[in-house]
Amino acid sequence: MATLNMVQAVNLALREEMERDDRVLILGEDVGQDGGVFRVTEGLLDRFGKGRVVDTPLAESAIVGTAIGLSLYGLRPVVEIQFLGFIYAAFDQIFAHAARYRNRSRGRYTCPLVIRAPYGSGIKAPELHEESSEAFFCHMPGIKVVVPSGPHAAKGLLLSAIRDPDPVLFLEPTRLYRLIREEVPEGEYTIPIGKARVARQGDDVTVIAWGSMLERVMKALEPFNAEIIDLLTLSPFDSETVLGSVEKTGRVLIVHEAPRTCGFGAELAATIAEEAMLSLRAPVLRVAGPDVPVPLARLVDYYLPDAARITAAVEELLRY
Amino acid sequence: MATLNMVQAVNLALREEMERDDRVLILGEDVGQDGGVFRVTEGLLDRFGKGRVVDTPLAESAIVGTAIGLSLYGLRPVVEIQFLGFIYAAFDQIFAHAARYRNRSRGRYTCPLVIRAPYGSGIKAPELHEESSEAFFCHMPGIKVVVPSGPHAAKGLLLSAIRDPDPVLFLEPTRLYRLIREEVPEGEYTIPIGKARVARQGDDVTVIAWGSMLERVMKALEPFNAEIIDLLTLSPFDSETVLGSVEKTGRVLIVHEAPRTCGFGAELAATIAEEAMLSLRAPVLRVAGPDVPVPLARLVDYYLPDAARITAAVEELLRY
Amino acid sequence: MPTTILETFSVSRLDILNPEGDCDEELLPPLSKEEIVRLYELLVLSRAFDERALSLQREGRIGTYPSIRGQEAAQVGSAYALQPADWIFPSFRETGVHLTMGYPLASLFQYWAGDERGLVCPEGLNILPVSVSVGTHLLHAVGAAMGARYRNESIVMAAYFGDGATSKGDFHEAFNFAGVYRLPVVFICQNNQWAISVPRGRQTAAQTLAQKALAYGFDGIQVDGNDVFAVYRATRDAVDRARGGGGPTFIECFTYRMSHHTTSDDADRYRSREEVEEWKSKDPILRLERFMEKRGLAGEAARREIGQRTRTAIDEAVRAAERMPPPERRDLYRSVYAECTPRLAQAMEGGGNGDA
Amino acid sequence: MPTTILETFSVSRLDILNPEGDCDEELLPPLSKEEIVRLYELLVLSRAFDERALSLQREGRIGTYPSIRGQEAAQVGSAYALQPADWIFPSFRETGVHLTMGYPLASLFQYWAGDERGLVCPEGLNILPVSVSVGTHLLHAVGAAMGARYRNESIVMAAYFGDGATSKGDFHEAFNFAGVYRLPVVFICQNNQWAISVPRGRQTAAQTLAQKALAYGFDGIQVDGNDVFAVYRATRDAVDRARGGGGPTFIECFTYRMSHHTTSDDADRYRSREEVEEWKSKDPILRLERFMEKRGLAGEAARREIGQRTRTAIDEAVRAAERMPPPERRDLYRSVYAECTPRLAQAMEGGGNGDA
Ligand SMILES: Cc1ncc(C[n+]2csc(CCOP(=O)(O)OP(=O)(O)O)c2C)c(N)n1
Ligand SMILES: Cc1ncc(C[n+]2csc(CCOP(=O)(O)OP(=O)(O)O)c2C)c(N)n1
Ligand SMILES: [Mg+2]
Ligand SMILES: [Mg+2]
Repeated sequence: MATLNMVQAVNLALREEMERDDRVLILGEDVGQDGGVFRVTEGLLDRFGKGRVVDTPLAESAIVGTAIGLSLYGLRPVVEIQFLGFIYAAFDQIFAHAARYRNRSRGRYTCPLVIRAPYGSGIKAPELHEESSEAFFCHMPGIKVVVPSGPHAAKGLLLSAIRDPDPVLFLEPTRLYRLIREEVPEGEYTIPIGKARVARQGDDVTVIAWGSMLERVMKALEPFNAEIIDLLTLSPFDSETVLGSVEKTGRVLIVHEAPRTCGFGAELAATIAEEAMLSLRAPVLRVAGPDVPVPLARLVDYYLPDAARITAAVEELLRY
Repeated sequence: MATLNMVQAVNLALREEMERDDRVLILGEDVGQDGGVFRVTEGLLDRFGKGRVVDTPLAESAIVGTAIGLSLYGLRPVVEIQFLGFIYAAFDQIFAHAARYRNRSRGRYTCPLVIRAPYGSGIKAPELHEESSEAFFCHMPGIKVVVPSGPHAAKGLLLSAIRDPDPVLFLEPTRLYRLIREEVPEGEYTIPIGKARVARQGDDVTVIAWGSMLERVMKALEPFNAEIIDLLTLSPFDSETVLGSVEKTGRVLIVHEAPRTCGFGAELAATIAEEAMLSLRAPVLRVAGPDVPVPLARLVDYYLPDAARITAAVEELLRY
Repeated sequence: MPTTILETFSVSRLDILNPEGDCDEELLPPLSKEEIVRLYELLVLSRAFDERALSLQREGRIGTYPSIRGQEAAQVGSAYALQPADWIFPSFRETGVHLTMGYPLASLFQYWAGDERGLVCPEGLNILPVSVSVGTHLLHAVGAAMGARYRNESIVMAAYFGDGATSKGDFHEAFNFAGVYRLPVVFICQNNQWAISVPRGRQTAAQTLAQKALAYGFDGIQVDGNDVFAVYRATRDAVDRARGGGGPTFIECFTYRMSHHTTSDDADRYRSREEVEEWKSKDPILRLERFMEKRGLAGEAARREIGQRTRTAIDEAVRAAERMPPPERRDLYRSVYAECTPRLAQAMEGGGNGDA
Repeated sequence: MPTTILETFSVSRLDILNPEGDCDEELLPPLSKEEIVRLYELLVLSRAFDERALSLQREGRIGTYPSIRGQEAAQVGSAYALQPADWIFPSFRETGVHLTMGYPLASLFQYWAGDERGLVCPEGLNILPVSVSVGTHLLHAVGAAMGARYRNESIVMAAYFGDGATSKGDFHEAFNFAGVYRLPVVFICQNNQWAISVPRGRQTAAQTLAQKALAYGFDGIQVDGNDVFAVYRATRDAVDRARGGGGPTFIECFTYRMSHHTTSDDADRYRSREEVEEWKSKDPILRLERFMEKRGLAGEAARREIGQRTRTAIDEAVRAAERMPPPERRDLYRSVYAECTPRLAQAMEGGGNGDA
């Protein structure tokens, strides 16, 4: 079995799925000849040709809107938004259309499409290249949101996303792209959308994270007896796994890099406060990015949740 | 003192502020000759002329983007997005630009602009005319979000919004436009952004609402000893008032018409679970729209939170 | 400044049938008598449907409704040039297109009464749900066209929109993509001179809308949108070109919105009655009637019969629509995803802490 | 199809100084010798800055950097036609514009090293922060132009962008608004033939970018973007027109991105070396040098002195930038709003349950 990083794992998933299903097409800026700015689509143009790996003009709304049309027509487009920070121009297409065609037509027309986007901070890139705005898309009925935390999850989840009958936003944490290598099987395996993974079992505190924060949390909390949940799907999220763990530990920390206010941590905390209140022995804490735009390189270390903040929060929880 | 409905109150605020400050301009679709589709800008074109009340082409991104340029130049544009459901095309301009110019330029350039948008359900209008997507904008550092619940608040808050040095989204609940009349003083009064209003004092339970839900909550809960908080500003919200009340009552219900998942209620619940956990005697409940696109007229009564659901939730809380 | 001229362009206009019912024989498309009478019947049906919808709205039996009065030829003429297998991406003011393609009348009434089920397009037709968000659906036509091309299916996409839509960014992006990939799309703009209260001249400083195609490397043409022959001919040519691999075309149908924007609007606030009067004389149905009279097609008796048939169909459709059982509470949740999320399933069962 | 021609249009191109350094005397704009030498110095400074930035990036002293090599004339020539009071809305590849307007060199290095404070434009100039999001800032120029018009201030807005930006919806909406309101904006596109790996021919099917202005009812012109005189002249004319109330102009500077897209890119993956070689012979600086030689302007000694001055200025700027104290943690919070929200204030003080 090959040891791959996340770029390679996503590339493998795309290649295999395109071989298996000729309805799968790729569209995006620089995804063809260039193989994508992170090289995620490298080699696919050569293998599948221009009809299936389509370099587009520079227009995010059009990339998503065209994918909607392709999917209405019965194809399964996988589009790349070069960085999540450029998806906002496609917000209308995603929310007013991709999310609603099924409902609007009572199932007659559907949008089985995937939007892949590199996201997250910590790569010292220019403005808008390090956004973590996943929460917006979790407030969109009709859309699913998936965030792998490593190469193995990336491949299995991407296959599920492409096969999903509904639109899926698939967020790839850029900081992890080449940071982690894992064994990634060739061929068929899927990881179901909507299921979280208990990344480490533990008893004293439940820590919930996703994407690049998972790696931070795992490292930072080695000395603790913490149950660490890798959420994997944010929408619809796996409340069963979350609530089960909270009932066991009675203490919860949520870690995300997006700004705190109205980040996805808010929904997790609210769900816990609504459905597991009686199990709680301590406040539900969030370690999150502050309510500021992601800063440029020289301030970014103050922005991203780090081991010190994560440990401090867990220690605080354990004092209850 | 005149008794006005919300349309008239907003109109009065605009007129007075345009008289007071010649930096204030209005832009939007049909805001001029037609006076706006809800007549909120009626009479302003005649009074202030085409240079200050500008009918625009049909392009929401341009309306907001142009307002950004006007505000960078030192003016104080107040733009109307005809319905909140059409703001998504301007999402990029709002989030990538209006919200960030101050931060990006370390204060050298700023965007003191107001985006007014009719919003909310219950007017039997076509698709996308009844959205309640306020939560998106509360996850945008750099933006403020204000929601009046009646004519008096509308005028006072709009004056504050126009004078605010930062971009403000000002959401006008369409269901209330002509439903409620209140005494609205002519001339100068402002209601500060960032402060909630205790709409009714009470002891047993804290109920938080805003916009058109406030009216529903007030009516539904007459028989209860509930403290009802009219949030007024969602971002930055008045956590002091909220937490103070929760400490007193120990029970919280949040009511909003937006879909439950990642609605603004999530942030309120999360904040309470984080900062007032020890005062809580019951789970933090949300009565919200379900996770579906706002339906058309024939299903809408099933969508919007109503008196039955609000009362049932309060009764549930009181059982703890 | 003396400089090199790199390119020259022109934009033209097609007129065939004038308001008096006279036509340019050379330009007249090859339509049989039956087809011409059929076109007439579709125009009449469109107008009658519209009138009924307006009166149902006044009676509170349907919701807000956008009249198509004056635009019947633009809609019928263009849709008539399409094949049943072609896909249509309408905005919200294309009732005449629906009717021409054979969309069930009852479904249309049902939809305007606020019931999503009216948008379920019958099998065998592909008319996408109306796009309320102006201009945003053009991209879907482009994507579907890319799909047809990829699958080697000779299906053409027709995207309908108004003059106001030409200002939207998505209009631009859709035209640009269609040009770059030379896709089989026909962009059909009903320039009815108004976008609610904003007149065409303040929507863009371009002399015509048709010339906007020049920015994307394909052809645009203006046609008399009240002339069903001109609209039909221009569309048929564009459809043929698209089907033959010749890429997209932009057709500006120069027409007029005779009524208010919708039943919620009051057009007297912003436009003159004289302007409306002037356009009355250009009525698309009247001129076809005159043409038929001159040619001895569909005399009074035939026309009466058409009127009768139309009314019967509409009456039946209204009855059918109003007989349909209302949607159920569970319909609120059912179609958001292929399978309900746990939270939706819980809400559907009435659970979820006060969820509906 | 025989139809009426409604309008004809053309799009032209301006060339003044050719690669050999010969120029069309009639078209040569009225520039003094000093001004010509100044233009030359600005070109040299731009290139030298660029080279230094590239080497600083290689040494890890600044972050990702987009080279302007090859585009110096398009930037210097256009900016030179502006007044200091005019406002500039740059994209991220306009270093030559900044330098021409007198933006502090040290600030530029500071910005590219990842410090927002480098974007604080000094008083007396109005160069807006670079827009990383392609094409979205054109609307801000339009809005500011509306502001200038409203205030009766004769200030012109210059908006800079690339060929890729012409595909964005905001490009369209900005051009349309500028046309409708006839605003004092000059839209300056550096068509450097590439948007990362996408060549101009696949960005749009239009023969030229300049012709896109036709869709909005104003003029577009293509100029040789490697010809500082042509760029200057076209911009000056456009600026004069804008200032005189004549509305917007679109200038397509036909140039070439000689380097990779940015320091993170590898252009060899997608374009041929021959293409790059071919453009080398069209170098904008070389041809001005040849021109000056022929005219006896700025001989070798003068040029050496210019080189020297330039290097000194750059050295000093790098030193100054690197001497600046790093931003503080509190800078993260300070500028989000005029006044910190309670939550931001708490975070700034290190509170807030584990906030930074
Ligand atoms: C994106 C968007 N913005 C605003 C509206 C509100 N609105 C509905 S129709 C309309 C005018 C449309 O004009 P046009 O495109 O000419 O079509 P017409 O109504 O004339 O058929 C407006 C502004 C909308 N539906 N969508
Ligand atoms: C909206 C947006 N999408 C994608 C990107 C990523 N990106 C940065 S530059 C670029 C190409 C820009 O091409 P062009 O407009 O020709 O400018 P150039 O880089 O050639 O100066 C892309 C795709 C971006 N910055 N903004
Ligand atoms: Mg119109
Ligand atoms: Mg370029």
